[in-house]
Amino acid sequence: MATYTDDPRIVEFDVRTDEMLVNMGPQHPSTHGVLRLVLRTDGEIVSEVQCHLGYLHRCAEKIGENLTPRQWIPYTDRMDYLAAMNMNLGWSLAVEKLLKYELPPKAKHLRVIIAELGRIASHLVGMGAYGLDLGTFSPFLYAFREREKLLDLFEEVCGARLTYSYLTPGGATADLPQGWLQKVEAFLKQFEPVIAEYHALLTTNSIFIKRTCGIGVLPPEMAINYGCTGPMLRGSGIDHDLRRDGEARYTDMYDGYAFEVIAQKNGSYPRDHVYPAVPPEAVLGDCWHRFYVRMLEVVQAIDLVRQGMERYSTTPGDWGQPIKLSTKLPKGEAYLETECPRGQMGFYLVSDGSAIPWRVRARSSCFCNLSVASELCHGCLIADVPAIIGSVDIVMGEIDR
Amino acid sequence: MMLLAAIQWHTFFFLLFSLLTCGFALAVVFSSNVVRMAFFLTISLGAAAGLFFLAGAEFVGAMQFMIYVGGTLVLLIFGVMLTAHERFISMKTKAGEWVMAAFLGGGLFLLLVRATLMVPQWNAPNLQRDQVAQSEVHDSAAIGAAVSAYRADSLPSSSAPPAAAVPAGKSVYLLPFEIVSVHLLVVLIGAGYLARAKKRNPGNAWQA
Amino acid sequence: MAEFINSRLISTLLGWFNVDALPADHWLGFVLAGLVHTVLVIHVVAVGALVFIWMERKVSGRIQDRLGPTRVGGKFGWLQTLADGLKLITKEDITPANADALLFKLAPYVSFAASFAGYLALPFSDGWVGHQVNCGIFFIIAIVGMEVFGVILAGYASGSKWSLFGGMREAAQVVSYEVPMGMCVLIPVVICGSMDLITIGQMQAGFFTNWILFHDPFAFVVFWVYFTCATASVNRAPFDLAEAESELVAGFHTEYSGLRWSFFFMAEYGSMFLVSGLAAILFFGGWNGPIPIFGPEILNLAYTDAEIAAGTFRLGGYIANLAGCVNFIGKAVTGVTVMMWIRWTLPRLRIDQVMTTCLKYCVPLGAVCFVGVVGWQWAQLWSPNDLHPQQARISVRERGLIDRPVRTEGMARRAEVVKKAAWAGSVPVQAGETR
Amino acid sequence: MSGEDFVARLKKRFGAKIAGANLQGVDPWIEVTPDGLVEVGEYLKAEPDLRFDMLNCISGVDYFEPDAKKASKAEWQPHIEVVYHLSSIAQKHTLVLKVILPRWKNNQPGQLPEVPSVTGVWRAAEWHEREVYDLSGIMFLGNPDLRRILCPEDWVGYPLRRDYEMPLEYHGIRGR
Repeated sequence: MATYTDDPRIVEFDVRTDEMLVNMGPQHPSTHGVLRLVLRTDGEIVSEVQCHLGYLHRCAEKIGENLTPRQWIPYTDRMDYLAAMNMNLGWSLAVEKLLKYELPPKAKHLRVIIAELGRIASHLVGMGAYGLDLGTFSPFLYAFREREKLLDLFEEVCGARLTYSYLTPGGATADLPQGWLQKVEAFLKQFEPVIAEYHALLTTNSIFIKRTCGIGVLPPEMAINYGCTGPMLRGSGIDHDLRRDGEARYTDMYDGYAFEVIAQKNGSYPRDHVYPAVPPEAVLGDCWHRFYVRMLEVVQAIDLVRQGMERYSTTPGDWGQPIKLSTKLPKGEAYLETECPRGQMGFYLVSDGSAIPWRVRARSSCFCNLSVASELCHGCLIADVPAIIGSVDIVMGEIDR
Repeated sequence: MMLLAAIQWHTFFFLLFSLLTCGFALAVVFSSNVVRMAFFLTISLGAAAGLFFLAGAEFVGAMQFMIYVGGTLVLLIFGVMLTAHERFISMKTKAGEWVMAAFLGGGLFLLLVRATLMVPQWNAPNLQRDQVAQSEVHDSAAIGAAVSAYRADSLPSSSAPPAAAVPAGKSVYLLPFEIVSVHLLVVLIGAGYLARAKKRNPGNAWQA
Repeated sequence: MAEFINSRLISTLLGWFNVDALPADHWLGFVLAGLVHTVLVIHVVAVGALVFIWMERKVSGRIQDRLGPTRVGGKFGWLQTLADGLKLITKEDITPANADALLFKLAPYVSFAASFAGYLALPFSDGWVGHQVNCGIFFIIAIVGMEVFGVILAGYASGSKWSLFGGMREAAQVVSYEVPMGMCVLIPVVICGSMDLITIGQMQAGFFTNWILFHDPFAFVVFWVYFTCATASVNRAPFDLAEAESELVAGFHTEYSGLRWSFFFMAEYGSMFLVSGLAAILFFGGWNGPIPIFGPEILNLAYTDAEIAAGTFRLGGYIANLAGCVNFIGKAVTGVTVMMWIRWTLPRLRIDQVMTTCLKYCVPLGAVCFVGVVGWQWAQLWSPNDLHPQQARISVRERGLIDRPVRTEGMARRAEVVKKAAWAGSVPVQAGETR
Repeated sequence: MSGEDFVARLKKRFGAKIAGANLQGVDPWIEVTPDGLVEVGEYLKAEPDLRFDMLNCISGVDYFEPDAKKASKAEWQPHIEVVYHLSSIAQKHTLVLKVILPRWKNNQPGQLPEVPSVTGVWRAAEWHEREVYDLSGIMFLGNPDLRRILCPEDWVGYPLRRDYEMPLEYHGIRGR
């Protein structure tokens, strides 16, 4: 049991034990896949965390140099396999940016519906897995009950439940089936009261608050400096969301949609819905706020899907046929970032004029979010390490590509 | 089946528990692995508690279990665990030390045996079997009396009026016993505190 | 029990072959009685563990909005535990390479023995107890404290850093939670004036208002403190640091497999039932049902004191005790279900939060409630227990204490106070008369 | 302010360190010489109206054509580029910096080209530089611990280089 004196430089340890190098992972149940953490601990206090990556590296970028952009779509699914739709969207937008391809308006609304449903599904897994990290099993099953319904909806659209390859450069592989929108509306209607259950189960649960408030506090300037994006950034109070502040090609998908960026602006979160209050122990930028931002984003995504559905059903025109398999890419390069559930996922595309790109690069959001984990875990207890890594909500497929 | 009746169960269990106590006490001495020593000590003291139960003193037996084995030995195992790293685990004792230990141990043992044989009642020939009470119900009244300034082993008869029941000058062992245990507690906590190390916390790389 | 077997059971049996009856204290009766007692107690633990494993799956299923086992053997998948048991027995018991073989093999048995020995003094009904230890509670708390040794040894002997962490955390937690648990257990002892579980149970006979839980507000609060400490000392629910999967994989029993692992499991469920059984006796009146159906007012079947002293057997009394036993097991099982319910809803606490709850919340609360109860009794304040007392409080207390001629001035003074006190019940107690 | 006068402003301030710019493409970029990189970075981060406080991505792009026939047609000489994508949270705009390097240091194969590390300016660079070093074989001077991040520590060769040959076997696993 370490006691903290007022001078942070001196940390007193109860019993002098020599430092121990403890290995957590790569097959550790709480590290969200194959991440190996080497903790330098003194008794229970962790003094340093080293991440060892690369266990899930599949050379997606090297393969990208031999495939045409549409053939590379399945590789983007396997990066962040919990939000595959958003990955496809990112890659399609980057290719369209290089081609300067003009997208029919109906396709934009279709993409908004699909991307926001993908965000809900991804945040559900993030919330459930975070409950697992803190030791409670039930929220995980409640989360997956709802996610299953979402996956059924995706299965109707594109036949797959996890790696969809549905959104392609030029639009999507197929239009939304008949009656699908009514099913989405039915799902959303029964999903909204369930969110109150999740808040009761975790967000306002006193033990959850004790385990997450004030743990892994990420100051705003450190977040920006380490390149953290998405809920990590907004959890530290920075008002930045690519759906509003991103590149023109990405933001005009969302123009006309009423939504507020979920971040604590001058002390309070947006009040467009009834949200549980922020507990007094919560410090801006700690694990609780990151979790809270994700939960509010789910509610925001529901609104966006509803607005998208109205616009989709009222705009005439073609839903966006995919581009030809071997369209020639103009010489040049393009880089575009989109707001994925875990952060900003960027795709960099260099082409030399042929149908096969010269170089393909994927900027992973969790890659930078995880790099700050060692700073956050400094001086915390061993039990806090999964709590912090869980709040970062990493997916190893995206980090190792 | 008749053999069953012939066994004096009471002596059988007495022998069992005493063998356990002494056997594991010796095991503690002869074992080289620190953690095994600690565990054998637990079994030995547990068997000693069994002896108390056998003698019908359930309260003292439970007390022995609770205080000795449950408290002190857990503390001892904590100490062993926190320090039992590669270098300390197995301690080889040199031959010279064995001789010294045997000599000292033997001397003390002989002194002890001599002292026990001098007690008149114990070597009286007619120690009948049934004098040793089976396990008829005792109660904690004696303990209560001892706490309120009475000698536990010789309570005054009921006829004496309560006021006179507190004889002057009778010494009561319980109070010094309490003081010693509190003293032991203070010493242990002090040792724990002294073992703390002041360690400079290397400021995290970001601010430095 | 033994005399009963000798004089009634075997004699009637031999009577059929017109062989003369056995003397009451024949050794055969004692051996059989001993056998019956041990078998009963073993079965309570073993069958209890089997039922609880199945119940845990069902309860967790219901809480997580799913069904739990349904197909294994019959309607509600009740054979699921048998399947688990067979699987565990047939699994290979592996000993890791750098493990300390002797201690590694011994640890599960130490843990199970400690948790099983506690049942010796746990009364299932009035008089139905393995061995009526005069300081029953103290004995159980002392013995259950041994369980921590099994865990420490398992943690150390498994040779891996992670299990050492698990072992150390568990030891720290259980040892520190014994202090508040001891304090909370003291309250019923102070109220009933005796550590003998049977006496405590008998004190709470009659309507449920006689339960110690309703004795006074402090006793009520102490029950909840006791239940938290009990959950912590058995390593369940929010306090299950030792096998915190997310950090230490499976804590101290990571390296165990097969039968050895199931012994740890049985030890956990065994002590869970034991601790909830204690809670039932100490606060919920043990074998006394809310309404005394078999008591003198209604069916008047229960044994009277005179019959108990004489040790005569009566079928009505036996049925009353049987109902008492069902009552006790019902209450203990409700306690276990609440523990399971808490486990599947709350996240886990961190090691230092567990310690803070113990040292900064449970211990002071226990101490305050102790002073409160003693003050409540000393000041003779009204207590719900006096609504319709089954019998005078003093009469059941420490039989030995009342009959013993010894009158220390402290006890004498209290006897006078009792005589005058209103709550002594309608029937004045004459010295020496046994109620 | 448009691309040209932004480049002119940088040239005025850093002179030869700004080695050129390409403003026609979808993503205009500015080329910086290796030695001026850190200085330009600090300037871009410090300037109140620029405020490029977030380094999004560092990528290593290898321009090399193994077979001679295509090599003659390619209109660039073999070289390797390190591309820095920056963005500003406050000002909501983005920028691309490029550093052009020879494929091998003074053209001896096996000597990795060197670039000063920008970890001092943006901490996000630390892991990105380790990845570019690991996959494209570029030495970043000053990176706190330049180790391979995705490939195993003892991997030979730099996979994303165009002339990379998959090893025959690695720890007994057949490569080709």
